[in-house]
Amino acid sequence: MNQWLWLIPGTPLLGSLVIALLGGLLRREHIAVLACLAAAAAFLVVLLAWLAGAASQPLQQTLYTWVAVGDWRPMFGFMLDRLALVMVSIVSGVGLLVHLYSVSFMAEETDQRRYYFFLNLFLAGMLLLVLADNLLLLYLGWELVGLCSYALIGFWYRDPVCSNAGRKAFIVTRIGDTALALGIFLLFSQFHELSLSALLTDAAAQWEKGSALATVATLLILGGAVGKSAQLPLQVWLPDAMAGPSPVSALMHAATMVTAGVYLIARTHPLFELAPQTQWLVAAIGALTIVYGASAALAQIDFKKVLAYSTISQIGYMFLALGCGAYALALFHLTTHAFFKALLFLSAGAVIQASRDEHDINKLGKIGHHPPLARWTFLAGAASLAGVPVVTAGFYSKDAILATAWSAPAGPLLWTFAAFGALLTAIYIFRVYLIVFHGAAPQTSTLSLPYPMSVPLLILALLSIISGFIELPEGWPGPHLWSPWFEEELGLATFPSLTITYMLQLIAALLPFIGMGLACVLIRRERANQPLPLANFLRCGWNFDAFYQATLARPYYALARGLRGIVETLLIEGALTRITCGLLAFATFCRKGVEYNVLEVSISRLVATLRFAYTLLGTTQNGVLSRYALVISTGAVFFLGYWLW
Amino acid sequence: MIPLSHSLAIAALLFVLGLAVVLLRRELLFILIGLEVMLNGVALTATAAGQYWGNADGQVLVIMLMTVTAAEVAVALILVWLAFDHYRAARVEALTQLREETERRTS
Amino acid sequence: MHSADLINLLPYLLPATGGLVILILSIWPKRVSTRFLSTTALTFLLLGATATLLWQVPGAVGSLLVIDEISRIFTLFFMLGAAAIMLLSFGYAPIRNELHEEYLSLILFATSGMALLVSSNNLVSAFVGLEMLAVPLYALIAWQPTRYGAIEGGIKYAVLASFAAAFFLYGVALAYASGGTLDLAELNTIASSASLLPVAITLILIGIGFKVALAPFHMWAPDIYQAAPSPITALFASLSKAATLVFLIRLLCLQLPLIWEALLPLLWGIALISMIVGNLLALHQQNLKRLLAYSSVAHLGYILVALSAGNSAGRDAAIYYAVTLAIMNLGVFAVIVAFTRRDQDRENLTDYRGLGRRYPVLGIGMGICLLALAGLPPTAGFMAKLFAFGAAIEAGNVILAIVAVINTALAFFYYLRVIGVLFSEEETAVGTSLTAQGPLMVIIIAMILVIGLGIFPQWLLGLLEPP
Amino acid sequence: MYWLSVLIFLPVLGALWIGVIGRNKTDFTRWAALAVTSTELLIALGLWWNAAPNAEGYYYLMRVPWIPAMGIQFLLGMDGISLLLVLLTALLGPVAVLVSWHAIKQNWSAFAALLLATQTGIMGVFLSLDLVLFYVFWELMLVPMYFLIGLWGHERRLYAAYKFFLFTLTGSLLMLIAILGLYFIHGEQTGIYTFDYFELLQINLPGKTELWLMLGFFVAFAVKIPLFPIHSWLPDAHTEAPTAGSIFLAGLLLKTGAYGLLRFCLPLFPEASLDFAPIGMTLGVIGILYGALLALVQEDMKRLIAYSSISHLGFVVFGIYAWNQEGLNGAVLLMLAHGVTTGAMFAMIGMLQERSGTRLLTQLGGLLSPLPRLASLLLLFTLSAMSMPGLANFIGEFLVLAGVFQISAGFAFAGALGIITGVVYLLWMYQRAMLGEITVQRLWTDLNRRETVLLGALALAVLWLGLYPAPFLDNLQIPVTALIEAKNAVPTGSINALR
Repeated sequence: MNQWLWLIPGTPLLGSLVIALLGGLLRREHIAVLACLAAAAAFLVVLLAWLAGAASQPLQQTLYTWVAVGDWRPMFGFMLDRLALVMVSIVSGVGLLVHLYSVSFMAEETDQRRYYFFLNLFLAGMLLLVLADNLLLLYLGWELVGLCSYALIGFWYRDPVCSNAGRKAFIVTRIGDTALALGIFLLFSQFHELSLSALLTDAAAQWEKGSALATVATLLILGGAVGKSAQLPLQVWLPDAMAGPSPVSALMHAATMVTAGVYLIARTHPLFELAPQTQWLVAAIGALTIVYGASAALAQIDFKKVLAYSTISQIGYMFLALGCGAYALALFHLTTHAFFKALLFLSAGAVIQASRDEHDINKLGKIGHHPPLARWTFLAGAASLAGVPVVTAGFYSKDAILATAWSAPAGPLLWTFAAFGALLTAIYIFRVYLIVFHGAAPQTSTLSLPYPMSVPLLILALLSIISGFIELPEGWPGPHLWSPWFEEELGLATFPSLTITYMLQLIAALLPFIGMGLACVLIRRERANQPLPLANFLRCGWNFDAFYQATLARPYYALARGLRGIVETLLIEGALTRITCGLLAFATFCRKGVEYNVLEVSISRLVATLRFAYTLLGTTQNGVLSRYALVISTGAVFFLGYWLW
Repeated sequence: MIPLSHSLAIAALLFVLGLAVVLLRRELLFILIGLEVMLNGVALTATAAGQYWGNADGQVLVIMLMTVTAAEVAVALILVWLAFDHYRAARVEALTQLREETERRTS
Repeated sequence: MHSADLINLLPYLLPATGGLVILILSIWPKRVSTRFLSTTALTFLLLGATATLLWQVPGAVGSLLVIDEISRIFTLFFMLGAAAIMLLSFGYAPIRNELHEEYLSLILFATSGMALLVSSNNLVSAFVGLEMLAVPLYALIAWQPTRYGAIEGGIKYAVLASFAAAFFLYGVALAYASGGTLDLAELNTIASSASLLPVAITLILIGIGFKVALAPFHMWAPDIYQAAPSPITALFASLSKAATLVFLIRLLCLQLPLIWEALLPLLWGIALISMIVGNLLALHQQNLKRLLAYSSVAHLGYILVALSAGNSAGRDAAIYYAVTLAIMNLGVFAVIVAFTRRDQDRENLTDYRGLGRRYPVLGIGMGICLLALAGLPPTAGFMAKLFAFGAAIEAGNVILAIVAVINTALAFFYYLRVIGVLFSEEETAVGTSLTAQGPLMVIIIAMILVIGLGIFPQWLLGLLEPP
Repeated sequence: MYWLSVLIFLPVLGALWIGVIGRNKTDFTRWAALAVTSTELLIALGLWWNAAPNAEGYYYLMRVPWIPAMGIQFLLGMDGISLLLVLLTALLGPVAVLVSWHAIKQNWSAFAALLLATQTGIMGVFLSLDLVLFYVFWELMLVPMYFLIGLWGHERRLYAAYKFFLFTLTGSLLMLIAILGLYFIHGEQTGIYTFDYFELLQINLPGKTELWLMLGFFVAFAVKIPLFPIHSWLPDAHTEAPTAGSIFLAGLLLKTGAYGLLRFCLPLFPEASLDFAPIGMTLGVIGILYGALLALVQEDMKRLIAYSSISHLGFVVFGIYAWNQEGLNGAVLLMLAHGVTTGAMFAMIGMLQERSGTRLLTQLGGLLSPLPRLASLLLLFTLSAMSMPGLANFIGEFLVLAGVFQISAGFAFAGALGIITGVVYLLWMYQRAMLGEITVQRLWTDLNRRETVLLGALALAVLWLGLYPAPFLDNLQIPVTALIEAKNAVPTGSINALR
């Protein structure tokens, strides 16, 4: 199996190459089929890898020497350990489903060649990222997925909103990427080595716990992860990225690409363990982002933006787990999240497409004829997202994170944030569900989805429900497959004492129901057509009724608004705009000031001086013979004077 | 016996006198005369030095000088005559067709 | 006088005899065709050139003339150069119908004077050579007096050249007064004791400086370049300058090294002024011939950069530079002659617009010669500058070398301007159709020499190498 | 090895051939020029194939006396660095011919002759190891380039051509002085007067003199690279030059400056260069940021790429003065990558201009749908220029920054900022040109076969350099090690004289 490893990223890459080079010769439908085949082939190879025993013994393959500088020769090589295996499975699996879904979803688009090219390329890049055995190759995949994200967000490039969103996504993540690159430089300058296994061993051997270098290096890596995973403070690009097609949002901006940051930190966790401060920072960022994302999602009226903020918030849980040292649990939540969030996006996409690209949830609610399958699958995803106890996968993964957060430094605080986030999650997702599917119009539609769309939805819905059963919560009887399997690579999470754990689990189990209830109340007030007290919220489209205002407390509302208004708009957007404007102004100043005024002028000064000298000398040459003779004599006098003197 | 330095001084004076004529007068004919005076200063130097050193080189120099100058002046006079013929002028100010015209060329 | 002396004298005698023969032919009762006259003149020149090959080197004619490799090469060069000037004259429309016998004989006399000058070992013979060169030129400048500025140019040159000759002669007389001899070799033996000798040589330097147009004695040059018929300007710019320069080199470097050393600061100063003044004045010049006059001033400055180094490298560089400068100028003026209108030269640069596109061979030839003047490798002009600046640096004159380099960069500006005009898109009216073969031949030969000497400078350097 | 001289003289002979018999035979000239440049490329590839280094790392050497009196030789040598740059030069030859195919409307024979003559000059610069010979070629390449800009350029071509010529010339004349100074000092020390590079490497200079001589060389190279205050010729020259001229300028001429630093500045004057390294790196970082900043506010695409070249060459200088394995390897690799990428970008802008008649970003837009092939290839090269991993520029910039990081993290951070700004202006350019609504309605024709083949070849080169640069880097092993040895040989006490 070792020598076939390259096929995993290789097949989608081949697919994209074929589409790029020969796509002109193929019909539209065939391009889609070709892309699906490429994705399916990658998934098949992954399955074969499972069968070949990758789960017990890491696979490795080195293709060739990539760079040769002195004695440093990084290889183009792959490593498939358990961490990578899980990631590869999710990426190729969800990727395949999204490809399938796209066949129908994008059937009407004219420019399928570009779409599938980038989709396949994305798959290749993401698989490369997780398979890379050195940081350089990882960085290649890292940038490649960023590029595909850019290209696909801006898929409808004629709309400036789309291309701007793509550019914004690329630039913001590039800021994080540069931090990551600097981190790589730092590691390289310290160890002269970028191979992951060697690097991590060396670091553990040479750096003491808490050393400054480790802190700096991990901070820089964290910068990259934060950018890619849309965490505070670099989350601004993700809501805008919803301008892309829904399958793209499902695949990249929910299931796979945005979790690359989580993967990166999990992959380099030995470094983070050397830097406890950074690790705590990871947890803190995660906790803050949970509340931020959930509260912002509360106020959205755009269907997909709710899901985008939800993604931000959910990845916050993963960061929280990472920060608490529960890498396996982060990965667990990553897995379940990949399923239910992809499901949510895909069903939302189906709903939106059925309603002629209507994104406003209120209008969607009024339209009322959504495909029933989409409704039920959305409900499954929503339940999983909200963490409805026992029956959904989201409950198991989120609950474990909540429990482990308690035992971290400042654990109760982190836990409070996370639990509060869970409550908000339940509120916003059920609010959306109720508004869209239990809107004014009765649900009468019998619109059925084509197979390429319905099959992925059903598979994902199934996974969203059952995938949690492989790891039951701490202290419960039943299978505990996940954490022990990862123990060798990622270590075990710590939990508080059993009593507290049970308590926490109880609270976590209650939260979705409270949230659901609150959502119902929220919706009822809305149906009763309670007027909104603040007109500007209305203008903003924040459709909250009086009940919400009264009971769920103004502070939260203010906080949500504040988070959106102050943090995002003012601080980050504002700062970005300021910086951009400032840079532009400075650049213009350089062009006008330095380029023209200083450099050009100094040249023209020089020219003018020369011209002046020419004129001066020229006027002496007035054509009068005596003048010439005089000059000659003067010269002679000076020459002879040299001897006298 | 007059010392060499005296005759050299006289000759230098003659040379400078001729020089002054060339520089100060504006009539072409006077300028030519001034040139002749300068050359006479040279001739005097050569003669005096020839007498001082007691060899014939000085005289040779003077003879050559006179011959060549005669030819030179002859040609120069023809040119002056031509100038007078064409321009009705024998002053240097009239002969300024050829000059640097800086003020016109500003581009 | 031995027969060997006679052979040695042949190169001087032949052109002069040629001049006399042509003058006699002119009083021949029957009208002699110009073709016959010019063939005669060319024959005498070629014979003179051949005669130089018969020289036994080193040799001497009495104590007046010294015959060595330098004089051989330059005499040969002058003979061929004069032939080239004649070829140019036949292709030069404004005076083509005025090519009387006197014109040819004057050129022959001037050639004889140049030959005399480069071999002089005696101040008297140098003076004679100088005047034999100068006096025919007075007449040649004013040839066909109805041309614009012809008479004025003639008068200016006659008066100023006589003026400068007076300084030269005064220097000669003073040198005689201080040393009692006019023989350069003998003067060298008393150089250390004769206090007046440096002053005398300075006066001679002024005279020579005028002839080669060193600043501040350069002011005649643009006017005369403009006034003279272009072939005669070519004679000025290339042959006459080279001859005088070689005499200067012989005087200072070969015969009176002690005086040379004493004069170095002066040479340094002249070099500096010449480069700067020449380039500045050429910078915005619109008249091509005046531009070339000023650029020649600058070039003489570069040559003095080499001479002011005061070492053998400087001397060789100056000789090499003198030859190449002459060839390059000859090439440029050949093109000017070829492009001339029926009745007058093209004066302004604007008159040359687009001609290089229409006549590519002439255009490229001129371009190469101009770039060589600017000092671009791999032309002879570059090698000359390399040797010259190298000599300066070897002598430690780094500042002078840097000034020279900056001036070179400055000079590129105006040379490129000319080339740009030549190849610009809009064209001026062409005027005459160019049929003259003479200038074309000259420019092609000049082009080959400029590039050949640039790539293989040892052709020339090897010849100058003392055995 | 006489093949080296074939490499140099083949283009110029081709130029003569075309110039003499090609008048008014446009079709013949095109194919002849293509044949000559392709042969050149084949020869260069053959030399690469057969390369076997000697002890000093030189694959081929050729030594013929030229002017023995002055100790000037016709000394050519090819080591790894030269080999890579020669390959680049040979590669861009056919590219330049092909992009000019229909773009040059008049006087094709003269154009082709000048193009080939430029190639000769550049080849000579990369191969000569005698300082006078080097100088000869260094100047020689300017003249045909001057004419290329001055005769076939755009509106302000004469101004641009003058500026180009005079800037570079002034710098190089100062280098001439330095060369002569080196020559005489070496002659006085050893009694052997020679311009032989290998001999001059043995020279031992007093501190101040070394610094001044080094500066003489540095100024010449800095103008060519170009570094910050003396860069102002470059945008003008690039903007006004015809496409092929821009390709040669950006792809090759700028590289000669960096090559000069590597070949002459560092090994000949190790001590002074080491003292100078902080200043060199500062100039590099100023170039990176300044170029990137100004590229952001350009409307003219060519000008934008010109400023981006300043930025990229800043990285090269950065790497050179970091002076360690990664920095030097990265600098050379980045030179190659930049040559290919920027050459391709200029070619594409030329094609765009042929189609739309403008290079102004304000007048372009939405060309992705009518010109999908052009747009996607432009995206590829744009991505390469913004150092997307897997494409050409990435490894070079990565190595440079990794090298710089070992010297100073602050410099590396500033350089990394340059990468971010690079993304900003390149994406902004791409978006304005290719995305959005079409502003001009006309009959658009996508790339034809000639253009596709040409750009496809460059795209392959970009991918090769990005995905498998090891074969190129292998060539640098010996020369870079030699450079580092030269640095290590500097006595430790002498550093900090300048700081």
